[in-house]
Amino acid sequence: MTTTTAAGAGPLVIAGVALPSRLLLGSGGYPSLDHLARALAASGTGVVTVALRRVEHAPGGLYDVVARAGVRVLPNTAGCFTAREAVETARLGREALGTDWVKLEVIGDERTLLPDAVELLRAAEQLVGEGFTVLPYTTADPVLARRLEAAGCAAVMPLGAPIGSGLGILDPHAVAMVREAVDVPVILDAGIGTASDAARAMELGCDGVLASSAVARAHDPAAMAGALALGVAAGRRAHQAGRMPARAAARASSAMAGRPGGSPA
Amino acid sequence: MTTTTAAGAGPLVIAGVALPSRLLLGSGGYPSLDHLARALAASGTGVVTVALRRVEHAPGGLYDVVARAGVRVLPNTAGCFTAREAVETARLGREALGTDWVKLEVIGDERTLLPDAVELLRAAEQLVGEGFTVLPYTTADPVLARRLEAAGCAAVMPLGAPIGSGLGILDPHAVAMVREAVDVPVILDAGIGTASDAARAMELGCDGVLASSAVARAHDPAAMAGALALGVAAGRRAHQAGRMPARAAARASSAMAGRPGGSPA
Amino acid sequence: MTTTTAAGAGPLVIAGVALPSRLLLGSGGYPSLDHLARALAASGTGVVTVALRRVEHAPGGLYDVVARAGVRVLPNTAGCFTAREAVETARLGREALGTDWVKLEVIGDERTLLPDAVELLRAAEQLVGEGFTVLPYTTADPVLARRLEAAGCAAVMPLGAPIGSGLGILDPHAVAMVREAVDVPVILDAGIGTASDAARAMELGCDGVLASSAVARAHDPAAMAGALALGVAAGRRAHQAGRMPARAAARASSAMAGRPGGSPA
Amino acid sequence: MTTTTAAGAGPLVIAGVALPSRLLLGSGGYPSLDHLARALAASGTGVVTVALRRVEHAPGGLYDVVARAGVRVLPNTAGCFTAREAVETARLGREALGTDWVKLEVIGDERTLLPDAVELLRAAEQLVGEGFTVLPYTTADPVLARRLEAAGCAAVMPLGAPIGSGLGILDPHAVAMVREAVDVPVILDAGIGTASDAARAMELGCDGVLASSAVARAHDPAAMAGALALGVAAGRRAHQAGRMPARAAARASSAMAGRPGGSPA
Amino acid sequence: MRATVNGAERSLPPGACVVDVLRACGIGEDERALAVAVDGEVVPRTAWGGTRVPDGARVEVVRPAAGG
Amino acid sequence: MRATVNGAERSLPPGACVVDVLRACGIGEDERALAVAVDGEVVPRTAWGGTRVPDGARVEVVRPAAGG
Amino acid sequence: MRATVNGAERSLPPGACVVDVLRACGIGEDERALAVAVDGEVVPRTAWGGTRVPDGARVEVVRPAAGG
Amino acid sequence: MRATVNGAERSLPPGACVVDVLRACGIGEDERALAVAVDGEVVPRTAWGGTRVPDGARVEVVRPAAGG
Repeated sequence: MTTTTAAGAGPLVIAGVALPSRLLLGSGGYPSLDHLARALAASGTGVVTVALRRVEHAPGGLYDVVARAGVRVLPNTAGCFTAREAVETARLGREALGTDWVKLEVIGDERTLLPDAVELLRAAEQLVGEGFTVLPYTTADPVLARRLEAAGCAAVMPLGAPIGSGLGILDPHAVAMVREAVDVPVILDAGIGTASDAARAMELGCDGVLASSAVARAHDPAAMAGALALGVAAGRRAHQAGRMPARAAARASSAMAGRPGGSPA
Repeated sequence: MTTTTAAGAGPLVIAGVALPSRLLLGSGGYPSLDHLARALAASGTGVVTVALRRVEHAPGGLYDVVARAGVRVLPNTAGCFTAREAVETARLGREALGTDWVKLEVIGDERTLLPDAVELLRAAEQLVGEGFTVLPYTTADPVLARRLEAAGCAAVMPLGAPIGSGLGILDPHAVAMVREAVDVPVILDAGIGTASDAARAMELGCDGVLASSAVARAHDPAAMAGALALGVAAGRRAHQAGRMPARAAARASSAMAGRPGGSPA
Repeated sequence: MTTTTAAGAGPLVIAGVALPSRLLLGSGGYPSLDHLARALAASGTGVVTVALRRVEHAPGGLYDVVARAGVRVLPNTAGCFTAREAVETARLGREALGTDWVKLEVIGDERTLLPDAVELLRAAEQLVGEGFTVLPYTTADPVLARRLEAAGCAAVMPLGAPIGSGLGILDPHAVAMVREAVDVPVILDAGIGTASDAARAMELGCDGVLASSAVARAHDPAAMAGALALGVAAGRRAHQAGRMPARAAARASSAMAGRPGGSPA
Repeated sequence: MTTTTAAGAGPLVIAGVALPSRLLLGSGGYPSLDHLARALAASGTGVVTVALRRVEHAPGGLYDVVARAGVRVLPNTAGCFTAREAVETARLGREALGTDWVKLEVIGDERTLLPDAVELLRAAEQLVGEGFTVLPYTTADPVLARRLEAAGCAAVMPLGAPIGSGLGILDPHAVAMVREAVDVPVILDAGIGTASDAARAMELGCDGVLASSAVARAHDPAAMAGALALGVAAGRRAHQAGRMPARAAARASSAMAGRPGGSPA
Repeated sequence: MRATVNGAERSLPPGACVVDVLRACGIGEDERALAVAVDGEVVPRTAWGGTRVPDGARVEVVRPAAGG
Repeated sequence: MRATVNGAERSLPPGACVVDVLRACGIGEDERALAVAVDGEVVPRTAWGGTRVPDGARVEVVRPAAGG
Repeated sequence: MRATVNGAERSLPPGACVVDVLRACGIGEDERALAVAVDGEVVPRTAWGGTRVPDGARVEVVRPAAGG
Repeated sequence: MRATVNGAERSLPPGACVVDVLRACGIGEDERALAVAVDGEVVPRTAWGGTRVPDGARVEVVRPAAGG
């Protein structure tokens, strides 16, 4: 396989930190911690998200698995409905894990798990003010993305489809608009179901992809982790290569002129 | 008919020949032969298609480029409208290139460049009878694919979208039905525009992908060749990994239970 | 509501017969004959398809319902796998129903129920030669459509999606190419699931729509029959009205200039 | 909050006012006022939106056309970027047109014309407090829609695609989630390009559709207005009829049993 | 004499015509929208009375059924 | 005295009311569907005759325009 | 004295510090990746030994869990 | 004598073989990846020297060209 070293071929950098891969993984939903460990290894990822839960609900081994994998832990605020809850959870994550990075989730309801724009922005402003490196999970809304960037977020993480749905990128146009709206890295979060979804996200100009259920709930999570890593690389390189323009009409790739049996040239 | 060895793991085998890659390339439409040479190298492909044209219309250097690349040459019958024309062109290709493999194209009109089912099947029967290894470019029609297989074709090459359109796979359902209909390898041909299209083809169960304009007309053909190779690998591995089921409703990947500040367990 | 009387606003004419509606219905799959009768009335259709079956399998009341509805009966050759079977069934239909119209179906397998191009064309040629008015159910393949037209078919009936799937029009591009390929009427057959599908078919330039399962298996068949009739009318009129061009970028429908509070003009 | 009377049967009711049609029109972008007048008549609509502009930018005849059409005028706040601007514009609209209804638009930037969630909500709260009947143009975000409803909005108007794009409904899943999230009427606004888009919006459960560029920029605006009215009616009826379930596999609508020439029953 | 009527074997009186087959099946010859084929050839209604069914013939008697 | 009317500066007679501004702009006060705001506050039509425009005021005079 | 620890009421000895709460819950204070908040304020690990838990306090003891 | 070579008429010496046609076209007979058909039948390279081109024949001389 070839090595590209051209401009734009560098690593994903968030808040000044260069990451070893443009694929980020979640840690939830795996059949076992062993599956998680193997998926982390197969993916080559440098970042894994975790939730914060009361100790009775958080079996001890997860941290060891993640620590052994040598990846950066990214605590999330999953399950928070208000800015206040999210801020408190972020602070707990910082204390527990010794990182000021936080994947900020503030959801509007338990059914759709979609972000609440108002509370999200409020929480982002608060956490940036407290020195956090904030990566907000957001709707694929360029205007909100620009507000989050203006609030000091280190990246934005628009959703492709509802969390855990595996529906892919329901509105590619919106994701492309988010990409155009901000200068910080754009990480596609939620919705990825398979490798072509990850490739598509990168082709839309995203700087990275976070996958969770797509890996954890695949028949073979480690194999899917590898597949997504390839998909991210494929989409990234295709984006850089500059795709051919699509056109409605056919266009021959073999010339018609000079066919044997045809008329003279 | 081919025999697949280990459960989906091995290389693509056509007519008993194991190929080094599941990506096949065309040779048409490149800005220069040098671009072609670099794309072949970057792709890792083992097969490149060529047309047969009268010498006045066929500048000499192409064969040298392809020969130096060390890849198998697959002559096509592009531009043929009848079984008779296609058979004559196939014979010329066999003589010129010393191979009995042929990518069989019999098109119905110059505007859509879509296959003519009736003439295609007729040509396939004739060429199989003459000892050719026939890889027919066909509509994504499972019934026609089964007829082509029954006629002795070594693979079938359903189209994803019109030649040179770059529209991707317009009817994934049809391609999946073709895959279920036959035992011979299925190579997605025509329509691929970018890496995610190639990944998608493989996720639908295709055994390989032939790309032509997607590479030749990319801004950076060699980079796109590499991107497609990654996309094919990504889709292949994802297919084998067994993707998560898609679902309309969201499903949390972090448990709701045990959130700090919540009610007791 | 307005009345259009402009060119192109006339009725659907097949083989010289003007039909009262561009919506055609099937008769299969209804909860009861009474549901069928009410759906026929609600649809305003002028054509209903029937199969031919051995008397033990064909409860007597169907013909009465159809005859009372005052619509033209269009016998089909559903379930035939070969040209020979289809021709025999067509002849039985002509004798039983006193019409030389036939909806010609020759399928390739029982699983996909997709047409077999080769046998279909053979049967069409034979039946045209025997004086039938042939309406073939075909893949959305412009080359095959042109062959069927050349064989003397009175219309072509490309499929939108597999029979009974309700998936809509999986490859609109292919249907549009069929429309451009022939001069005879194009009736979208199979795949229609709801009213917007019917409208879309007409917007692609189709001259009519045949719906079967969409009506019969709706919760309220008569209401859905009415909905499809409206959808066909809507799509037809939209096609004639000439839709706005789609564009990727937004474009204000209220002028920005002259806003209160803005700068001077 | 509105009360829907009989199960889905009656007219669209907003803030207690029953409207004669579920199609609402814009007044911008027409080739002439005469085209607008004819489109209003052809559509059967009961509501037309207008902008408020300085008199030098607002040729006098528009109001007369709208008044003669006998439709309710719905002033918008198009072009406003902040809650303050939108509130001032809404007040001017109330004074000029003697209505406390307002289509509330607060956009985030001039390029995408997408709503700014934060300012939109702020403006909605303010205007509801001042006694306005507020119909906010919003992203297809169920969480924001629920907040707008909680703020007292009389309806929500999610966008299908960017204003003036004619791209249809880019994320039908999101629109369906909006419909499930609120009790007030949902009017699909922006993105409609043709009749099938309007039908689709209604099939997703929307209570109405607002079309502007789709009519104004059609080749024949009046014909397209009629087409959209039919499309809205078609989609509405299909939604009420309860569509057949879609399924991947084919399913015969003519029984296989009892075919002539087959085996005994 | 025997014939296969709609896939099932039946014994018929020697010299039976199409109309006899119908009666043997309990089908009135006046019933509308019927069609009959003997050995793959359609026998028009007007010929039902006069067309002998050969021994061993394959007879199909059909009518319209629900279909798409 | 001066005011900014629809973004453009104008000189007005001292003590000018809203209705004077309209006249100065060539707009009949009976024209339908007009609205006026002075310094961001809407002045109802009934008050046009009696509302003085302060020196340096920002006046907006609007009416319906084509919009979506 | 009482406190609500992870949502459940517990009785604690008077003057209990955070570290005592952990012990009462059977959690070793050396365990990695723990965090504690008392009445919504995080108590850093270094202060576990010296921070009294007020009567009626709400204490949260969390650690990383599987999440997306 | 005359032949149509790649669609263009040419005059050839009487008794010309395939190899003579190639030379007349300025094509070296050693060039790789060539194929020749005379009146629709491929003439193998080994027979180029010994195969006469009939008067009025249609000759095709092809090689690989860029194609998809």
